Amino acid sequence: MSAISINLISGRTIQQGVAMEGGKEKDKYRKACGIIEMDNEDFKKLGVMKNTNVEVTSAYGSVVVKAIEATQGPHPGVAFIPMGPWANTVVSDETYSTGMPTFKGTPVTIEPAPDKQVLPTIKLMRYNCWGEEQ
Amino acid sequence: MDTVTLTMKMQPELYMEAETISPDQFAAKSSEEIGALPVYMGNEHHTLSDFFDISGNPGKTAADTKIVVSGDLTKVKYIGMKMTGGEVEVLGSPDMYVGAWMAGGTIRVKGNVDSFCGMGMTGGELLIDGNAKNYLGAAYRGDWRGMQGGRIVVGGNAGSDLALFMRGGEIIVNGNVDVHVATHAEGGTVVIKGNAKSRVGGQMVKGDIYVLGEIERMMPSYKYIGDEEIQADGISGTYQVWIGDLGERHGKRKGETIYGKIYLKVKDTGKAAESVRAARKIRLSDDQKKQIKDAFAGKEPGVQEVRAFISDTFGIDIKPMQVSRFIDEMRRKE
Amino acid sequence: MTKTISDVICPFCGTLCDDLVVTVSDDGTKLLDVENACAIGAEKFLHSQASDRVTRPRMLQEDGSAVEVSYDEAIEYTAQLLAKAKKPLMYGWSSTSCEAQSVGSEIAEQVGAIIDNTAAVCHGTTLVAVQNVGIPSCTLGEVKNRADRIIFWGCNPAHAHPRHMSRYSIFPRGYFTGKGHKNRKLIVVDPRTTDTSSLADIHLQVEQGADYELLQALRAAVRGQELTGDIIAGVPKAKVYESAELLKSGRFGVIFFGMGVTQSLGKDHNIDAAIMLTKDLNEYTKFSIIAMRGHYNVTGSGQVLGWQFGFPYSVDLSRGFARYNPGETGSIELLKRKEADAIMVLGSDPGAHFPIRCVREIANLPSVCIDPHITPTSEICKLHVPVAFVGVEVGGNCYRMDNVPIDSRKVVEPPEGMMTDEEFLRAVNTRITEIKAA
Amino acid sequence: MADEYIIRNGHVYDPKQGIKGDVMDICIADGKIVSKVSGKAKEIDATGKTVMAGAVEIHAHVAGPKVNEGRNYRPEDKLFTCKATGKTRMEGGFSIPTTFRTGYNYARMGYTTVMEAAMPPLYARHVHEEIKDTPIVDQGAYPVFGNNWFVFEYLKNNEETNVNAYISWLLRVTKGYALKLVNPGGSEAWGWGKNCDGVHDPVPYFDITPAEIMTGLMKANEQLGLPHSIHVHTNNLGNPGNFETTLDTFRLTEGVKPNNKFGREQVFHHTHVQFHSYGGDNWGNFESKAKEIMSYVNQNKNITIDLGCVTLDETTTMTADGPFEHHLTELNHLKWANLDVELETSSGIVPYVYSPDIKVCAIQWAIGLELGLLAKDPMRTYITTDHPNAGPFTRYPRVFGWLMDAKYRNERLSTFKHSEKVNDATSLGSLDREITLYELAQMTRAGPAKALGLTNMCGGLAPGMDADVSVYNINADRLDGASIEKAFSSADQVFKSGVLVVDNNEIVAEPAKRTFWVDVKVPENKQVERDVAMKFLKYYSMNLGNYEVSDHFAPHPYVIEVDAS
Repeated sequence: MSAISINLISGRTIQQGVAMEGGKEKDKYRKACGIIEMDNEDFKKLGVMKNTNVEVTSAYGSVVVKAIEATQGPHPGVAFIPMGPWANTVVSDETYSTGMPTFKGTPVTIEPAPDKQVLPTIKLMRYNCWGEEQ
Repeated sequence: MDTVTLTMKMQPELYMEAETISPDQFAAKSSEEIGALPVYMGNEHHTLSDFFDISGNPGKTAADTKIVVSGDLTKVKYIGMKMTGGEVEVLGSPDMYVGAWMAGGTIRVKGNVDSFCGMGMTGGELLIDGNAKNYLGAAYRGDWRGMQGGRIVVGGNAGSDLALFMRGGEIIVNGNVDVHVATHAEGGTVVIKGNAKSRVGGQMVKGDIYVLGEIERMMPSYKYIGDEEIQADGISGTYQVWIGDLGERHGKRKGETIYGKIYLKVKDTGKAAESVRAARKIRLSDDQKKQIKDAFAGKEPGVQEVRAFISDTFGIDIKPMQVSRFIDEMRRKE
Repeated sequence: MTKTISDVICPFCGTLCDDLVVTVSDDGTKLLDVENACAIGAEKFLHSQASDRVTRPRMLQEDGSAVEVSYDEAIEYTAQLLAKAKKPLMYGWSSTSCEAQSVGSEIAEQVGAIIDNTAAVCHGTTLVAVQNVGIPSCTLGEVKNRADRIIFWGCNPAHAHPRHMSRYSIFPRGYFTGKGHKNRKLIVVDPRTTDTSSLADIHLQVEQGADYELLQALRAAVRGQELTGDIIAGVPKAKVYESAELLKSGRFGVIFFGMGVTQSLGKDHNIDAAIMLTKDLNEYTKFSIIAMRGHYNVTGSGQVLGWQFGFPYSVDLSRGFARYNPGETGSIELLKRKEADAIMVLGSDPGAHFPIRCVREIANLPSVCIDPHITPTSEICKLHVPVAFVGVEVGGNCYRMDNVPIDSRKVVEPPEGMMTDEEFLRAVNTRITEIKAA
Repeated sequence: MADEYIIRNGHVYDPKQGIKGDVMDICIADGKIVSKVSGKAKEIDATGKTVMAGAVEIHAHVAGPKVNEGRNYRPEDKLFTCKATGKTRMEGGFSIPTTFRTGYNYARMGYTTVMEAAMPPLYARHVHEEIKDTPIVDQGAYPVFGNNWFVFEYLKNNEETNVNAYISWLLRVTKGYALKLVNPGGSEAWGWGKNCDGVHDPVPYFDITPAEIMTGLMKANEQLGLPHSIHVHTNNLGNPGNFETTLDTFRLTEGVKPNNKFGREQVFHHTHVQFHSYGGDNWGNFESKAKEIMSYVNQNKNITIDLGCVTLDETTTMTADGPFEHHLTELNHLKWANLDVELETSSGIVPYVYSPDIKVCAIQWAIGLELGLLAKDPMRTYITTDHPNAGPFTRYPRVFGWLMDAKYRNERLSTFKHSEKVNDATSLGSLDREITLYELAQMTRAGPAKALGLTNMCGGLAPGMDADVSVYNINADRLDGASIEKAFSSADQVFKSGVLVVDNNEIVAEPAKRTFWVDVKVPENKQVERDVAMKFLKYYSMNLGNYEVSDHFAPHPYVIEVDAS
């Protein structure tokens, strides 16, 4: 097991859309968005099984999500977290003075974190904002 | 020339808009009148004297008025906006829009400036000793008339969108620049003495860009047409000449198509072509790493922040990806 | 007995489908079924029926718990917060009606606020690009009736706008397009293979963040110019030329683009180049370009702000007249730079969709969140005001991604005693007038 | 109950009653002009001032999708043009002002009725939303018919009753006021990147010509007896040599007689004729054909026109003539917005700088004024700038100055960079006519009101009419250009339906404004109902059930009912 560096993008998925409209505080939303989609090749490099929790870290923050195999692929070297609080914990807030953060194209490192949990929405928010206990 | 000195005595709670700090506004006024000039903070109106100690007297006209501003100016916007003459000396690092739409006179900033400085400038000189952020000498949103005249000199680095929609005048950057240089330019000259990244001269119709360092990634819509012996801001040498942007429309003069031109300095080794694209990997020494760690101890710095620090302190530019990894490394070691 | 309501508008995405059929109970209090909607739209309608829905305002306490308060108290709190602030930010507006947005503008004028919508993190850079180079565009019906060349650039309608391809872009048969899908050539530009790209005739798997280079190369190729390099932004040069020829040979083409370009490196410049490509192609054939707008009424907010203040988003009213520069007055910059001193959020969820640094700033400011549901934003704001659900429990005008206005319908009653956002805003506006007069 | 007012001792100009500057009092009660008021009436002293009816704008682009796109895509139009007023809603914009500024500025100039010149039916809801947010002035909007697929098919098949039924339906569901035609056929051709350059060029795939479209709709308009005639911007706008297309268009009206109960005498209104009066065959030998155009207009009483005067400003052009805007962006390379609307129309927007240093711009300026000065019947020739195309409406007072003061006009003419070439290409320098205050009232009040079929309601000061009144600080003794411009830019007092809305040059009230629309009754027509249902199902992107503009978009409607059943 070792850390890998990868380019992170975020965006919509239909599961994210459905879960979002069904209630962001619900567990379904965590399951739809608290994930990172990676390619087989990248799984091999990382040396973990699919559906393992990983810690994603960028210059902007760090978050635990579940690594799953990309449903839409292949795209080695590019990982995808659906738009939502998990992605936003690590995406780049650099705007180049356009007002728009760089939601797509943040360099991140991924490390296995099988013992850490993917936080539910509200807990994640509170932890991120006020450092409340996990 | 008569001088008025403004010394900041109170930090504004929010950001402050002070377009009244301009020789045109000060000229022929008493110091009471100057002190009563409005500054704005959010939806509140204040006066200059609420925030600054004011001494000295202005000249009769803008041209014979000098203003010296000092203090922590990081929350002061619009210094020297629309000025037409005289001098402004800024002893500090002001926020956005320094010298925006200026038409004449000189502004010298001893520190750094934020974004949108020299926007829509038509004349005069804007001299920045430190770094400038994004949209330096650019056009206001939607305007096809960016910088049209005058001169901007940056001692350090400049950010992205330098010289957007430039139509005339000259910008010299002694350090490096970020992405998008002279996009949509239809005239003017940009000299970059350090390195550039990508999107140099994108959508340029006309104008000249000189790069004395390297370009990390040349636009695929530029074409190399040969070498020339020329001078750029007094630095002579062999330069590769690239024309473009071939994706853009171009006018003709005397039957000949006029392109935008990028002049890329050929290194003393006689090589330049490889410098395009080839990103040289720079390693930080342990000592340098320690300095950076100390500088940001207990903070959560962004990539650009750390990168700027590295560039300022050690004079080297490393790729954001590398900086990002370094930050990760720092964090993991904590 | 049940009632069936047809021609119902879906308040999810900018596709703004207006052919839904909704079945409700005879007394109009229960929504029983939704037909014709995509999975997301159906979920949105059904969510209004959730049994655990919050129906009264809640105030966040020191210990992190939430205490129910009356609407009157919520109105007072909101009015005081806005009236006292020096530079309040009023953000959101994309999931509400134009009528409510209009009241929001009145409040913003009164308190000298910055009013911004979700274009800030969505198609804001598109609007900037349009300001720089214009936009040759058309309505979605034109695409249906005429288009034989379709490009999806940096967007994935199969996931984000599920009915777009069947209603307007790929499958429908229109006046001049009787053969439907068969006569349409599809190019998808995406760094990933996606469920949309799998339908494409050509998939340009662009290197992530290099769309600008690819677009300018395409433009040069359309002009018959030689390109530098064998691989252009991850795409073989030959494929760039092939794509250019395919585009020029069509009779009517359209580029749809999304977050893949607005949020990647270059941002407005990517769209700028895509618009210029469209303009160039009009010298050979007919071409249009349409932004795949996200929220169902983010376009409407841009329209309302446009006719009232002259700018589509990030409008700064603090000086008594409207100013605009998203790199300064945009919500992300304001929060990052700590320029605002209070925030009101309505019809959006920045808590879930802003970068973490900005979310933290919201959590630290005096704040109000007006939203029908519990969201990450509602949980970090000092006050959460639940309101009736626009497009389901209250009607109002909305604008589709091609700026076509459609009046959304009320299909079911909101839970008893709940205010609509328009009513709540009017009450706040009245109260602010009183505070300012005092 | 509205206040009573008496405006004392002003010089009154009212072509409706033939009053030419007589000193008299105007009385207002219950929102109407009355012959006398009670002792409680508030007095306005208009001694030495000019009193006219509220002015009527017959053609301007002030509301709707392209206007708003123009606003949104030109932030630079708002740069340094805005100030805090604190009293009214915030105002912004120069060439395309916000809705609030639009309403206030018209009111400040003494305008009280403003027609939006082009409403795409699919976007009617948007137009009405903006009208609702434009304070003070009464408004109506002209839905575009000239590139509509239903119209094409019915006209091609000579199905007159179906055309009439469709017109009636579309006016009702869009809450529209009159039939607008823009580049008939050409805007549809633009759907394929093509155009119709002349009135006999067939429309691709539809087997019909612009001439047939114009003739067909003109006849339908008279059969239905609508208040306004068809309102036309013909083919080939803005091109050298296009005056022949314009004359071809005019000739289509020969022998057609007006039929209506509204006192309207024309069967055809041609808008912004300045853009249609060009000679030469390229920009080098570009010249004025104002004389040829006006000699035709002067002789044919069934035609009215408006001028479209160039004001020499940086402005924003916008029209439902999609191909023209593409042509323009190819000329000036400035940002181009285009919007094609399914089954109905197209449109485009391009910023434009009318520079006095450019020969063509100066000639265009001259042509607009020539047309006005060559008009023999001011009741049929109306002053416009085709706002914002030839210049913003806020420049009307300057145009009045040029028309009313020959010296002022000639000073401008002689200081152009290419003034000699302008003199060669136009006859403006030889025209010494000065429009009088009475003629001005004809060209801005009584005339447009009559052409719109509103002659008994507005544009005049006869008892019983709506009390729309403007008081200007000027009189016949001092009609120099600068004074004219100053006085008409900012009226001393303006009344809208009896409410004092401008006092001492400032907005003081914003009463409810009305939306005018026309409801024509025709016999039930199942065929058209079926056709509409079928086309919506197959070709529109919106459901028929969501197309009609519901009543809350026009909260204060004024519906003009016409019975053609």
